[in-house]
Amino acid sequence: MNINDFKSNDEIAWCPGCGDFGILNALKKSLVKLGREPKDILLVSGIGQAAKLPHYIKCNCFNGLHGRALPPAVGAKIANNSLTVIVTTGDGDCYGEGGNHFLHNIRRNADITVIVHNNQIYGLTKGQASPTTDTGYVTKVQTEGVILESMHPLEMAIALGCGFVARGYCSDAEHLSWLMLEGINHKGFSLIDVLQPCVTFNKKNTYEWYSKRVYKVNDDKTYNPADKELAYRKAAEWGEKIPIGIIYKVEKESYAEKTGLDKRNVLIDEKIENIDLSLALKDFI
Amino acid sequence: MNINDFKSNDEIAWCPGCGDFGILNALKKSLVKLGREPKDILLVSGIGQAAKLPHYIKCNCFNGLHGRALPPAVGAKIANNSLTVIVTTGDGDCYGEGGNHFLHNIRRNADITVIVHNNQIYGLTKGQASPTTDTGYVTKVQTEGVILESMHPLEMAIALGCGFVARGYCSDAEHLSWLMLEGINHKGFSLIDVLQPCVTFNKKNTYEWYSKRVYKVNDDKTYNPADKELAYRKAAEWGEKIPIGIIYKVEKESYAEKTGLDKRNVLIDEKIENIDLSLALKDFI
Amino acid sequence: MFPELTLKISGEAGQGMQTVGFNLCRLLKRAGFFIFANHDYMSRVRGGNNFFQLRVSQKPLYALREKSDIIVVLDKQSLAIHGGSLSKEGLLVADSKKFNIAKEDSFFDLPMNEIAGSLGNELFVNSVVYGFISGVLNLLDGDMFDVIKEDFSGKAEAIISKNIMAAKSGYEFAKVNFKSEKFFLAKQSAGQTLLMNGNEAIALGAIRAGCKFYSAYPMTPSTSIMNEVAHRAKDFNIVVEQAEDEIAAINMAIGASYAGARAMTSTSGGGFCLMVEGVSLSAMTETPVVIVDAQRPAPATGFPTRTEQSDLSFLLSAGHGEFARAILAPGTIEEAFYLTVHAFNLAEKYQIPVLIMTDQHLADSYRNVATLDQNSIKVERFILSKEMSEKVDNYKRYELSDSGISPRAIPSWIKDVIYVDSDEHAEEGHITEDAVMRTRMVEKRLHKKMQGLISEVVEPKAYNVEQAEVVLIGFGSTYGVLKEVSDMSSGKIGFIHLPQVWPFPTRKLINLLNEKVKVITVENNASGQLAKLIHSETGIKIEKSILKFDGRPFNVDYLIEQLKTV
Amino acid sequence: MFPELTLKISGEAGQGMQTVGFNLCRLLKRAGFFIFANHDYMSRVRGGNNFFQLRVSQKPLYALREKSDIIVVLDKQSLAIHGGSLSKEGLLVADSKKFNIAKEDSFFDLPMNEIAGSLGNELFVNSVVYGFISGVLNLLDGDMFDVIKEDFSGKAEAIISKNIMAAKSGYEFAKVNFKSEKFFLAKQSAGQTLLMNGNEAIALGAIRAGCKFYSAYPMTPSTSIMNEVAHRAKDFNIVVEQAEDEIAAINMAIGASYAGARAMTSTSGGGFCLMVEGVSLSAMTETPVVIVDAQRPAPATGFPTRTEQSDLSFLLSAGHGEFARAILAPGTIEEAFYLTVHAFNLAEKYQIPVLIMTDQHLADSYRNVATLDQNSIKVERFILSKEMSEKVDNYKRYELSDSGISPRAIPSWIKDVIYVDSDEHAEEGHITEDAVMRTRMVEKRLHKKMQGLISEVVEPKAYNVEQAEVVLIGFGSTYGVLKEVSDMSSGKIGFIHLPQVWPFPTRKLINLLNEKVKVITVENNASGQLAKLIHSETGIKIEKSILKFDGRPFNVDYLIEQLKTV
Ligand SMILES: Cc1ncc(C[n+]2csc(CCOP(=O)(O)OP(=O)(O)O)c2C)c(N)n1
Ligand SMILES: Cc1ncc(C[n+]2csc(CCOP(=O)(O)OP(=O)(O)O)c2C)c(N)n1
Ligand code: SF4
Ligand code: SF4
Ligand SMILES: [Mg+2]
Ligand SMILES: [Mg+2]
Repeated sequence: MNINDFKSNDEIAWCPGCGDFGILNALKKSLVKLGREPKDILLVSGIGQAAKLPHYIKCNCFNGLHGRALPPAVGAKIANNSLTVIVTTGDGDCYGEGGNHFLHNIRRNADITVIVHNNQIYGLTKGQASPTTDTGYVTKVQTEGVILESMHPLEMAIALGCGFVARGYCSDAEHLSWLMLEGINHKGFSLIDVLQPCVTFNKKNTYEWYSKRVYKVNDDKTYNPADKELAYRKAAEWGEKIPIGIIYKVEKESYAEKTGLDKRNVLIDEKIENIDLSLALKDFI
Repeated sequence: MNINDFKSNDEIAWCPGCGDFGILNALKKSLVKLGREPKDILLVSGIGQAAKLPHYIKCNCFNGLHGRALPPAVGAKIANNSLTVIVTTGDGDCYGEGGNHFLHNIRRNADITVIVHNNQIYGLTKGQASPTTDTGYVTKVQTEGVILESMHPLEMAIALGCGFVARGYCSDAEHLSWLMLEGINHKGFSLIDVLQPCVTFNKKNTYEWYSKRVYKVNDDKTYNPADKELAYRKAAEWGEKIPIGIIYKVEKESYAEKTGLDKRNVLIDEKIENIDLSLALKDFI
Repeated sequence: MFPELTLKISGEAGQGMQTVGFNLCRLLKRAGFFIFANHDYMSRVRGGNNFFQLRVSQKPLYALREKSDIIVVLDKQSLAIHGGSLSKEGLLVADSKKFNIAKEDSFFDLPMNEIAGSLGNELFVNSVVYGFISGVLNLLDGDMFDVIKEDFSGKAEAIISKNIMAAKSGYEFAKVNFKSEKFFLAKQSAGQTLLMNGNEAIALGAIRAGCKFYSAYPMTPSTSIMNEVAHRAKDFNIVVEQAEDEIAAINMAIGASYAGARAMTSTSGGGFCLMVEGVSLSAMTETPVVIVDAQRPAPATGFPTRTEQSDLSFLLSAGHGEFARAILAPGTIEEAFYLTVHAFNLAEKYQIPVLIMTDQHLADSYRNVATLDQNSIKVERFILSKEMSEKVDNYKRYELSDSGISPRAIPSWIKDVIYVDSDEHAEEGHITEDAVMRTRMVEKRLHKKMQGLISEVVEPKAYNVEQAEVVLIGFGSTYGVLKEVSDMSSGKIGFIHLPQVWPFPTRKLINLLNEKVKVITVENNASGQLAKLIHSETGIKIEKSILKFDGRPFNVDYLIEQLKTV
Repeated sequence: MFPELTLKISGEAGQGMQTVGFNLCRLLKRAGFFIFANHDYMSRVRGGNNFFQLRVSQKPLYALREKSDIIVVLDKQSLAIHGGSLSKEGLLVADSKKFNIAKEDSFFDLPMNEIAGSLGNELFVNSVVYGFISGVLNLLDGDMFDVIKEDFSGKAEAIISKNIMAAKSGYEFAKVNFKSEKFFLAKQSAGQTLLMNGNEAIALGAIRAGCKFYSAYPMTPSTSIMNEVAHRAKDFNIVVEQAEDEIAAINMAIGASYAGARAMTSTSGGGFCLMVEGVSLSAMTETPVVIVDAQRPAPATGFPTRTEQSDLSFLLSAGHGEFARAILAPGTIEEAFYLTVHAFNLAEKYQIPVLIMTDQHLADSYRNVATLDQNSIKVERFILSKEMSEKVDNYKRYELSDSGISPRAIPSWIKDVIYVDSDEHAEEGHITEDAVMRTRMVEKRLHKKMQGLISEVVEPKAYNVEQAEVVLIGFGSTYGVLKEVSDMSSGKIGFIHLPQVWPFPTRKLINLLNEKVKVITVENNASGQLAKLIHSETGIKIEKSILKFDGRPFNVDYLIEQLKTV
């Protein structure tokens, strides 16, 4: 596989300079390294700028409803356990409208990788607060500045028992593509929250703002991502310093393992034309 | 106020022995202590056994849709900031169908108290797994036993920045009614997750099961509920020992304080018959 | 000897009326009778008043009656609630001592609690009642005890034998104290039949149709479909996943379907509300999905455990925007089975959402059916098979075509990738903003697919319409009462049942109703939704509708009574 | 001198066409002209092709035209896309150097980027274009600069003065290089008018009606209603809360309404799908709520930024079960305002959900309107006032009454408590399972309330229907084209606009259409939903519908063209 194998013909509709480009490139890189063919990979998204990504890469693409990226991703993964399923979603898509699916799919632990383009804003709908918008930020709806406490997706994911909790930064493609590959290779629900400047609507959390703050947590070799308490502490860091990298990682049985899907015939390979109910009907006699 | 002031005429439809009775009694006790009149108190619920509670007490009652207890509670509180608003909901109602509202209303931090009757099962619909059902528990739908990781509402609430995170046990009415009163008096979103045996459908988490395990965390006077790391650790305890009490408590500005609602005319008291738009219309000239 | 009998067992929720009733159903079925049974229950787990109704006959049955010939009350308030519904010659059975009720001539005193207590536990009361009724009906034979054994299979030996003793005691009490033979049932042979309710039939239909992924959120009265599929999931390599909410349920199903699995979800009206955006997604992405709406009285939470047919208008246009859909409305257990298979075929063929509209009455009512003929139905696939997939090149998911249907490939089977999109898209599946392409795509999803769907609509079933003075029309679960009332009318009343309400069988219905003067819709709703639909689709104005919206199903006698006023 | 002009500014998203266009609108309005303007944009923030269309005239305008008299292109592809839509004598303006396009006779070369660059920044290009057009139209006066100053108010002095210089340069370039006077506009005086779009009018209506709680989730094209209310929230003591999803939005609004505040939410079709269960809750609990569905092309995500009227059938029966609702469909800015106030009155009077159905075209199009008369509308309250509350005793929220309306008390104002319930309930608001009570409650919520609603339905607006040869019918935003086409027809074409589609104005419409031969619905959808509704409610079969479902609004010329084929 090389990068051209993942080239899509669709015209990119993002603003020049948007952080989404960095995410797109990193993802392509990681897919090259993954080595699977485009036809065996499925990208699923909801609606938003982030959610347009699957069109810009040559892989299978299910671009569903706003907030509903995770359910079809998990449905597809269950139907065909041999697919590599990756979700590209936004902070609004995943943590806002889609919050309930985020919550429960972490518990479900299907083997999917969820990349959240976290630009701390609703980009596509022109700049309302998202769940991760910093407190105080003024928008046309939040005219006095955001008053809700901004959400802490990483802490939440840890609290929910997510086995792979990471944060990336779109401008560090090398690091991000490494994270993505780690996430894809992790068995179970992998969350990668990616810091992504929205150059048009987020005038606070800019490239400069992030670049000044991010540091790689895994550079510190003593950092043990399996230590939950440590992970909680790291995940809560947000201010002068913002950690990126694998914040928390533990092995857990995936949905496929728990249901035995990994050992059974892939569901879509079952022949269904002549299923025989005779035995079942006996129960009704 | 005395307990009879809160007596409702409605016939109770719970199973004899249900843990919900304990919660009902504890709530009445705490309301007596609170000292407000029934007319100034609003109980809001969704649908489920838990959600029937508001009918069994004399207070205002908004018994809404399954999973949707929190939004109308917050809407009502905003409309009339002088109401004491209490939500009585189930583990399915609040953490399952209603998960997204749970998540974002913690962030919103309106001054409401949320009592979750956590029987670790869907009672009213006859015994399917709820988000908090213990792994392995067999039901008619989860025929091989629950495989999803059970949800940790207290850790989640802490992760989301909830200012009052508590767990009660329906059989300890004294302790529970104390918790409720503390919750009501806490400014902001107060979560009280209540262990509640469902004698009909939860054959595992019985009175005996809980009674053996619960201990009062606040009995240990060195326990500091403002310490987040400690709180995380306590919240995660679930097994031989289960802590009840105030697990986490910090003061935060409530929604009313942040919006200035507490200082403005109560919304429903505004006269609306003759609102003058003249000034606003000038902007369009 | 009665040509038929209706039996009612009433008590508080949790007293086990359903167990007694269901055991009697199985006993009667094995004895060769036809039965129709229904459990009337409240939205609570204990207390209140629930009752099991069981009608038994030598001929096939399709509906309930108003009055009961035998009523057994397990608590005191049941006497007040149900006493009035006893038929003229009927038998009312109660335990006067337990409930401290003065023995009256009008009821037969069965000290069921005392008998059960003497066996060590009042819980055996159910088996006492079961035995007693068996005695009154004269049903003693090996089956009587087999049924109990099966019911308690897996339980401790002691429990089983105690229950058998209880049944025996009940039986003997009847033989000794109730001397009349008037309820004796003659041995019959209906042949081997299946005892089943509507939800079980739907579940079996789904399994037969090759449903491999089933996601749903519990909601009465749909939940037992999920239970039944879950119960058999392992045997048929199906995954049943309880979703976190109905939105997830339908979106998971759509995802699984996109990946190539036949997928289904089920719910009731309130949950269906939450699926509506997903219905629209299925249509836009052209991903098949089968959805069951097991209706219950609404709006909002309504009557969770009761019946209604008030979602018809809603389903006809649920979802924003315009697209083709099919709506099936089975009227019997058999239809529930066959139409569910058909639903999967249609959904896959047209790549659309197909709705199965049922209701609590059909969902929960038991009947014995001759059999479900597995061979008369065909499971047809409308995807590019794995073999065909190898030859596919330059695949475009939404290729324009005359039929509106684009060949559907399965991800990973073809070498190309497959883009699907909820935005308006061009043929290859990418977002477009083009006006011309938009118009074509709307025509594809709406007009063209509708044409195909219309050409294979399941036609109305008409009985005795030509000669009849009055023609009744219904859809879904009213089939039973319509049929029985028509059968009893000596040719005066005919009826038409619509197993499919969308696309509407316009031509056929116009032909059928041609020049008929008295046409009456019979509907479990308050606004005559079917009458409205007939009017809007055929231009025929229905002058009269018999509507019932108290949460209870029609019964034969009620309908006859209503017809008298016409 | 042209009696009217259409102007188009086209470029990529983010190039500021809307700013130029909107500034020109304001300038023209102040100069006393009537305008109609519309921004056609893609669902992206940068790139693609967006354009601003502005029609100006000495008479009030209500719709768009097909061709433009002046087209300014800000990028290269706009030339290819829009060149063809230039009117015969039209002027096409482009920057040949910047885009390296050979100068052709057919277009006028404006080195806008060079001029802007010479002022230090190509960003000033917008002001150059603004100035240039002002020159071509001969609009120089103090207002020309005032408009810029206001637009940039709050920005640095330097930026303002540079932009003014840019405008001046553009203006002068026109004066020097474009000698023709053919686009000169004569001074006019339309009097003082308000420049407003449909969403702003709805927001103002809501504020005027006393809306105190507004919760919504952003969704194009509804979001700007929320923006406008939020912008003024402080002044009017309103709380605007962005909900976590649409389900929360409607349920919060219902909660606020229960507590006594007038409450509203807004969304587009996809979000409305998620509100449907809440609509049913509002009906069941009898809690007023006002909901705006700003329609866009569907299904699913569809065309987020375009227009359609395809949710009509959906809204008519959205929600499980049966209940009364009202659906309003404003056709103009003025109607959007007045009907929004009316919606709040109706919702509160009948304690029901009231839907305002608008669409992207009405939502985003600007017109100048004479004024919004605050005094011609009455805000009426239908609750027990605080004073009346003192006397209330033994309060029953759902007291049965002839009108179906029970007096509505506000929690904490009366001394009793108030129970409301989404389950079926008896008069005092507690859950019931009673069949008789159920029937009464359905009649209350459905039949009785409908009777009242029918008695005060907003009647169809009919223009020139008696004499006309052809009568056009529409609802919502088609008002504009219907009116203009009718006005231009010298009496041959009449039209009927329906500001309220439910309850349907059956009697009035039957009277109006009585014996009319040629009746045509004009609809922005693919299935003729209005024609269907008319048929089902009046029995009148509409033979012809002119349908447009490419995501674009009708314009005057297109409709005339379509009518020729009839
Ligand atoms: C049901 C529904 N509600 C709302 C919308 C409108 N909408 C589209 S994208 C979006 C927010 C996107 O924010 P985010 O997920 O953060 O993505 P971004 O554009 O910032 O990358 C919203 C509210 C929709 N399409 N569907
Ligand atoms: C939209 C919708 N989905 C599903 C249901 C069915 N339903 C009613 S209560 C309930 C679960 C209740 O569980 P929980 O909240 O734990 O309450 P409990 O009965 O255990 O106290 C469900 C699934 C419903 N009423 N509405
Ligand atoms: S609006 Fe923001 S997130 Fe969207 S494409 Fe532009 S820069 Fe990126
Ligand atoms: S089913 Fe369980 S939760 Fe419900 S009332 Fe009975 S014991 Fe309580
Ligand atoms: Mg975002
Ligand atoms: Mg529960």
